[in-house]
Amino acid sequence: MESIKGGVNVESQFPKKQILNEDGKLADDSYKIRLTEELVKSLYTKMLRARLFDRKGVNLQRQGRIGTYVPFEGQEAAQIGSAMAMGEGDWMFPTYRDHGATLTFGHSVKNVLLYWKGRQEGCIPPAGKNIFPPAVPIASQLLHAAGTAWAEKMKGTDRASIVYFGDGATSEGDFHEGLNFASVFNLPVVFFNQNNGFAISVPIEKQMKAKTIAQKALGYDIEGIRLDGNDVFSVYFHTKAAIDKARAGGGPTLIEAVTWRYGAHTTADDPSKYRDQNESLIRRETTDPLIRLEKYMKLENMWDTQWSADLEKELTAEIEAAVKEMENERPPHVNDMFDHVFAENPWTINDQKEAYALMRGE
Amino acid sequence: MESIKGGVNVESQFPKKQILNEDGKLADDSYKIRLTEELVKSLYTKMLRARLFDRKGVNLQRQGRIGTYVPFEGQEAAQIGSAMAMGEGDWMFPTYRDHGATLTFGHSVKNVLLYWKGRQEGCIPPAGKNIFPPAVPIASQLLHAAGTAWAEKMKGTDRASIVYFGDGATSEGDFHEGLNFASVFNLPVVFFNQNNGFAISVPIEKQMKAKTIAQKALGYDIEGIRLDGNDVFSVYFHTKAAIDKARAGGGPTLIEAVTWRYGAHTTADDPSKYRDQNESLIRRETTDPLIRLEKYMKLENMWDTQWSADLEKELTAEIEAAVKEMENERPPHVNDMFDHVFAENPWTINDQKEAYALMRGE
Amino acid sequence: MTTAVETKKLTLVQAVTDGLRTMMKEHENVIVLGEDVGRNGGVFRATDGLMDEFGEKRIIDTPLAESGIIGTSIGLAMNGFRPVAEMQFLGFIYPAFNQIMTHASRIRARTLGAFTVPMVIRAPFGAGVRAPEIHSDSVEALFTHMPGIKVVVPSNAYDAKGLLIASIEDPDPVLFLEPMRCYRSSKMEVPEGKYTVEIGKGSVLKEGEHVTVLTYGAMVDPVLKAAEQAEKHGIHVEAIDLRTLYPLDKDLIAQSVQKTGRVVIVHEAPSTGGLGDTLVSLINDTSFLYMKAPVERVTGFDTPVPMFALEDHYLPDKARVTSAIHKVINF
Amino acid sequence: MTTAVETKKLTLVQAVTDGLRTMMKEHENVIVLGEDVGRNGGVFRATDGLMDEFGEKRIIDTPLAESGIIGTSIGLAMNGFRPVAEMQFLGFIYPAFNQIMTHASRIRARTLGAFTVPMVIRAPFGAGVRAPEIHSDSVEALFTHMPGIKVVVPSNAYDAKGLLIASIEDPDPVLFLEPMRCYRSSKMEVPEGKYTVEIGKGSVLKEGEHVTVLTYGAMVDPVLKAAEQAEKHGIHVEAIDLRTLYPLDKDLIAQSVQKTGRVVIVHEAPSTGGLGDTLVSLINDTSFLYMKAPVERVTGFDTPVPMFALEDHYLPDKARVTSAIHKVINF
Ligand SMILES: Cc1ncc(C[n+]2csc(CCOP(=O)(O)OP(=O)(O)O)c2C)c(N)n1
Ligand SMILES: Cc1ncc(C[n+]2csc(CCOP(=O)(O)OP(=O)(O)O)c2C)c(N)n1
Ligand SMILES: [Mg+2]
Ligand SMILES: [Mg+2]
Repeated sequence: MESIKGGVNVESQFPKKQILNEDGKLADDSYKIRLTEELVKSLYTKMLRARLFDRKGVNLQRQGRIGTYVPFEGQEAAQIGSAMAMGEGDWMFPTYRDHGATLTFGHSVKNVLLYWKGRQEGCIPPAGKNIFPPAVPIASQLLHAAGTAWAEKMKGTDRASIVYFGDGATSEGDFHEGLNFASVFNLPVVFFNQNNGFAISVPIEKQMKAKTIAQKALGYDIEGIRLDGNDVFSVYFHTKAAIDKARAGGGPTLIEAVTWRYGAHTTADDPSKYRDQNESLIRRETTDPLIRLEKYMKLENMWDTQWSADLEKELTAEIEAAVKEMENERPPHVNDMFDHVFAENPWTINDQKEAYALMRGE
Repeated sequence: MESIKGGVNVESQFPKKQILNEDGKLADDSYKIRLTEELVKSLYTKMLRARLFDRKGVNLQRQGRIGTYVPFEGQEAAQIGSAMAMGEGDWMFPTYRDHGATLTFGHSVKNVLLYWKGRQEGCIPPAGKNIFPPAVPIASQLLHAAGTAWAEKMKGTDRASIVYFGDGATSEGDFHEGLNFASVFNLPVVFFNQNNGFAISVPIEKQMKAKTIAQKALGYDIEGIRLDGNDVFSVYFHTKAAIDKARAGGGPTLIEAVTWRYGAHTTADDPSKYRDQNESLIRRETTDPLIRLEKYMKLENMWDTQWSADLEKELTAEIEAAVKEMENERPPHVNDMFDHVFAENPWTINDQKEAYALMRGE
Repeated sequence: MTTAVETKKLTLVQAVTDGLRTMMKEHENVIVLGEDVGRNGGVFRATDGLMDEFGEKRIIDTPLAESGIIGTSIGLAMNGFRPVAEMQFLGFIYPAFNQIMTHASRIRARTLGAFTVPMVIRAPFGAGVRAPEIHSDSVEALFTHMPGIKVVVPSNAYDAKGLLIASIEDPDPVLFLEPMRCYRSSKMEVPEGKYTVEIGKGSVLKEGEHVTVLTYGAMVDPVLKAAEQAEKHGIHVEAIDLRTLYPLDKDLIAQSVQKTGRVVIVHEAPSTGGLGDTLVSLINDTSFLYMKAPVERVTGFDTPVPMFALEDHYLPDKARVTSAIHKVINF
Repeated sequence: MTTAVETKKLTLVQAVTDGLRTMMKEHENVIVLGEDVGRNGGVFRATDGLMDEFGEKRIIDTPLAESGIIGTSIGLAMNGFRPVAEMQFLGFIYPAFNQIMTHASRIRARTLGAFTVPMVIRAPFGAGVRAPEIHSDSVEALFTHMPGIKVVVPSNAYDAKGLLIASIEDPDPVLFLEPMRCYRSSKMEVPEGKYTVEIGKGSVLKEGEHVTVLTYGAMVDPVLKAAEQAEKHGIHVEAIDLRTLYPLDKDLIAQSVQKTGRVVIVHEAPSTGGLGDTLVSLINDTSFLYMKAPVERVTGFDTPVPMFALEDHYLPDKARVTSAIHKVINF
């Protein structure tokens, strides 16, 4: 009864779309022609880069070289596939867990690291990159994405927004308002949900009774798509289609990418309190997005052990260099705190700034 | 394209259910046996009472005897049909427009009038009646209804909540959170939407792109029902079914009662700014819920001109008596403002109260 | 040399409309959005006629969702527009609180200026018009405590237009509060076209050397009445309309307070935590040695605004202000 | 006669758990709800073990929706339960602002007592633990300005348990703020079983006659350090932990202030509109003639709490408090 309302089985309308299956074989041959070696290698490269970055992040936290870090291992296909589908000038609104996406879209490795070092610079994207800082209040960013998309629409460009959010985020009022505004004003925005099964400790069954997130699109008369979020091809092509539709004036899309985080919610979290981490280990064997793509590449003769080894070396070097940059960054100045609240400091802030300088003997 | 997503025409799953058609004939004969003369007359009586009350409210406002008033003429079937479906001990959460419902459920005419006279007493239901004061912040009351229903569930009673809200209210985050909490915790609550086509001046087409409100239930995997809100039989029997289901542990239902307000949003509103009020006049001929029921009663030989005239007289007298009571109510005491913020006044409020009394020479 | 400036007689709410029209004509990127602001022209007619003049793309009726209005406005503001978002009443701004508190007000600081949010939030506010519950809240102090947003409150038509234009031109978010009670209480000559009243500057409504009365918005009226009354008792009140609540006009306030040594503060928001507390604190910081009497605050009470049968009791009036003036004078 | 009371050594967060457990054992209608409060025991372990002890029906993991949590808690409270709702961090209370402001705090007043909302909202708060953005907000003043809700802030384990129990027993809504920095900073002997610390009463942490320092929560620590330091210079500080922010302990504050004539107020929330302003105002009202120097406020700045690389600058510390003590002494 739960799943059949008004005589219709809702979730059956939202099958988990796959292009690349667990064995590394194409579930849908029609995409074959678009799967150029260049594209495939590029997807793999970005995923590997994200994974190496992520592992580095966890290590840096363990070593006390940055603060709490939020790992995303397991979600690389979802993040990289979707980010690769975006174009220059588009807008990206990530959460705290979406560095895979932002790095792929052109964020600087150094700045992303600085974010986790508690540095405000971590909120600043490279010039020309419309990447918003990670949204901390859950689901609030959906509205910003709708807003920037609305602006592009009014300017008459063909730019779009993508916004990331988790399964837990769908419970917030802002999720609903974001989808409704985008629907009513037919805005060029892709709502990209990473359903990783948990909001910290809360499993999705406690978050909602609906069996899919995609079906929530029905309430807004917008398109909803559910897909295998560990299948980078499925993510890439479906996001691209949604973005293309948005650019063409076809309005918003809700994409549910079903995935899993292998690690903890954050480095401050102990997942053994609420789930069996062995399950993650086992899942990994069949679902790891990098392994799956590697299988495909091997089957398609796109894999080259030397290439892979070189790639890992190169990416590691890039990340290490960024870590150095992060650690060599000039220390923050206290005035960074005072001088950017407004375009010009009001007397309140100026008085406080001066008094504080005085007290410190400056 | 708008209405067919994923190959499914969503709104066709939510036909506007009718039992009594515009001509006063049964659209669905299976209800015939339950339509006792007693029930039919009682529905008519409560609707007429509500209409007379409402017209009185508008007049009192015009005469300056109460403040701004919110009329509901046209929505009597929706309000009375649903309120009649509720049982002793159930909870009711109305908006500012739902006096038809609250009066039917046992609110005092005098107190409802006091509400519009700016009296706090208007927020107090008769002893034993679980009627919450009108919710002013749109959609906020959905959560209260879920909360009281949750409490009944935890206590193990079979009591339920009903909550009223408009088409505009569906855009607020609290609408979404209310439905989701009720769904997740399987709460005995009926979400009763009166879709009267407008949120003040904003037509529903600007409020949402979805063609029905009922379909929003799909996002929460709960039952959604769309019905002719001017058909009091449809409202009564479907609400009753939803309430019975709730009592039996079947969880929440979203009911969309499609209706129309014939008058202004409030007595401070000028509908001619945003819609053609002639349309309301024309609509009325075919949709007025009282006329429709009268037709049925005539066809079924339940109508008696004398009965009808006596009824109107009796109800008018009841309302006039309540108006007198309202106008004879002792004037409010300023201490009503001070003495109920907390169970016991903190010194702040006591100091303020004393200083104010002193200033007034008391 | 004098420049002839055309003026017209406008109510405060008409001056708001005029300010919006002026800026919309001048800047394509100024847009207005909110509930019922379009065809209906707003529940107070503040946007009356603008949809006809500027079209549905720039005067936008939104769904009924305040977080949605502010959240999308933030996106619009970050991407080249100057949204003027209307909250139908200040008492309905609460669903948008998260968007204002964690985003609108912080984006510049968070990104060290890389992203900015030049937007205006307009909201009618205050009691005294027999409005239903919640419609009468005065919660300006929630926002003066919020880093990163300015708070402006005109009390008359001239200031309303000039401050609104200044707010729209401001590079940062501004909460623009419109006292409902003043919407149509009087008319005033308002210049045609563009002019600004500087944000952060109060105005001396009446000079006097015995006692300073600090107020804003709808309370200007009872304050001026009380000042007139005091005059009859030989008490010369200096009445100041603060006009901007954040940042306060510290110098103007300090000068006046140091001149008089006696202060009454009048606002209708609840007492504890209201702007009065902040003003007492500012006086403590700037003028301690000048004070001849404790500051008196005449404010709303620590209660919700009651329904309208009692709201006149809730609201500070001439009698309460007068009583406070005498109290500080006789200390 | 002495009664032997069993005690155990607990951190503040353990005392919170102990308080919850005590009340849940005693009253069937006390329930706990929030994000991750169940199996996970809360992100700070404040509800650790309670689900095992009391079951899923009384320790409830909710969907991720603060308005939903508070809104349903209101319904639960009106209908016989005593919900203790957890906001994961105070910085995430904003989505629930509307429910608290227009309902939880007003239902008694609106209905002249016909409906009441006996509920507790618990929230960790404050900076200094290197938490991510928004997690460190101190916005107690938003709630002390809100009619109809009490605000309580323990600074140690004993008070935490006693105040929490008093809050749960209170017939009205109480915002119970838990300073994260104090969660595990020390252990203290805490009595077993039920006891209360009265809401509305501050406590004198250290007596002294030269200067009164008013503070609460995590700022107690730097204040006591500064007091110790001042002692070396022969300055005797009277340090007061306010414990309840609404209603303030007026008499205790006035007595101390009138004794010393010199006051420093310390809180980490932004300066303008912070509790400091309200305290200055209270001192103005009660103790004008006793004051020998302007009150000094040592507070967070009028800026958002910066990310953690700079948060130590944002937070008042021993040096800033000491400097303020000297300033009021040397005035
Ligand atoms: C408004 C708000 N409430 C609570 C939190 C605390 N919090 C941080 S992450 C999180 C869970 C989010 O789950 P989900 O949306 O599934 O994203 P995921 O972390 O799994 O990527 C919570 C509750 C927050 N950041 N914002
Ligand atoms: C949070 C909030 N925002 C705005 C308002 C102002 N307002 C009062 S009624 C209304 C329209 C409501 O429309 P709908 O939900 O369709 O109910 P109806 O009035 O048609 O019965 C608005 C915007 C409000 N009361 N609360
Ligand atoms: Mg998740
Ligand atoms: Mg409506």
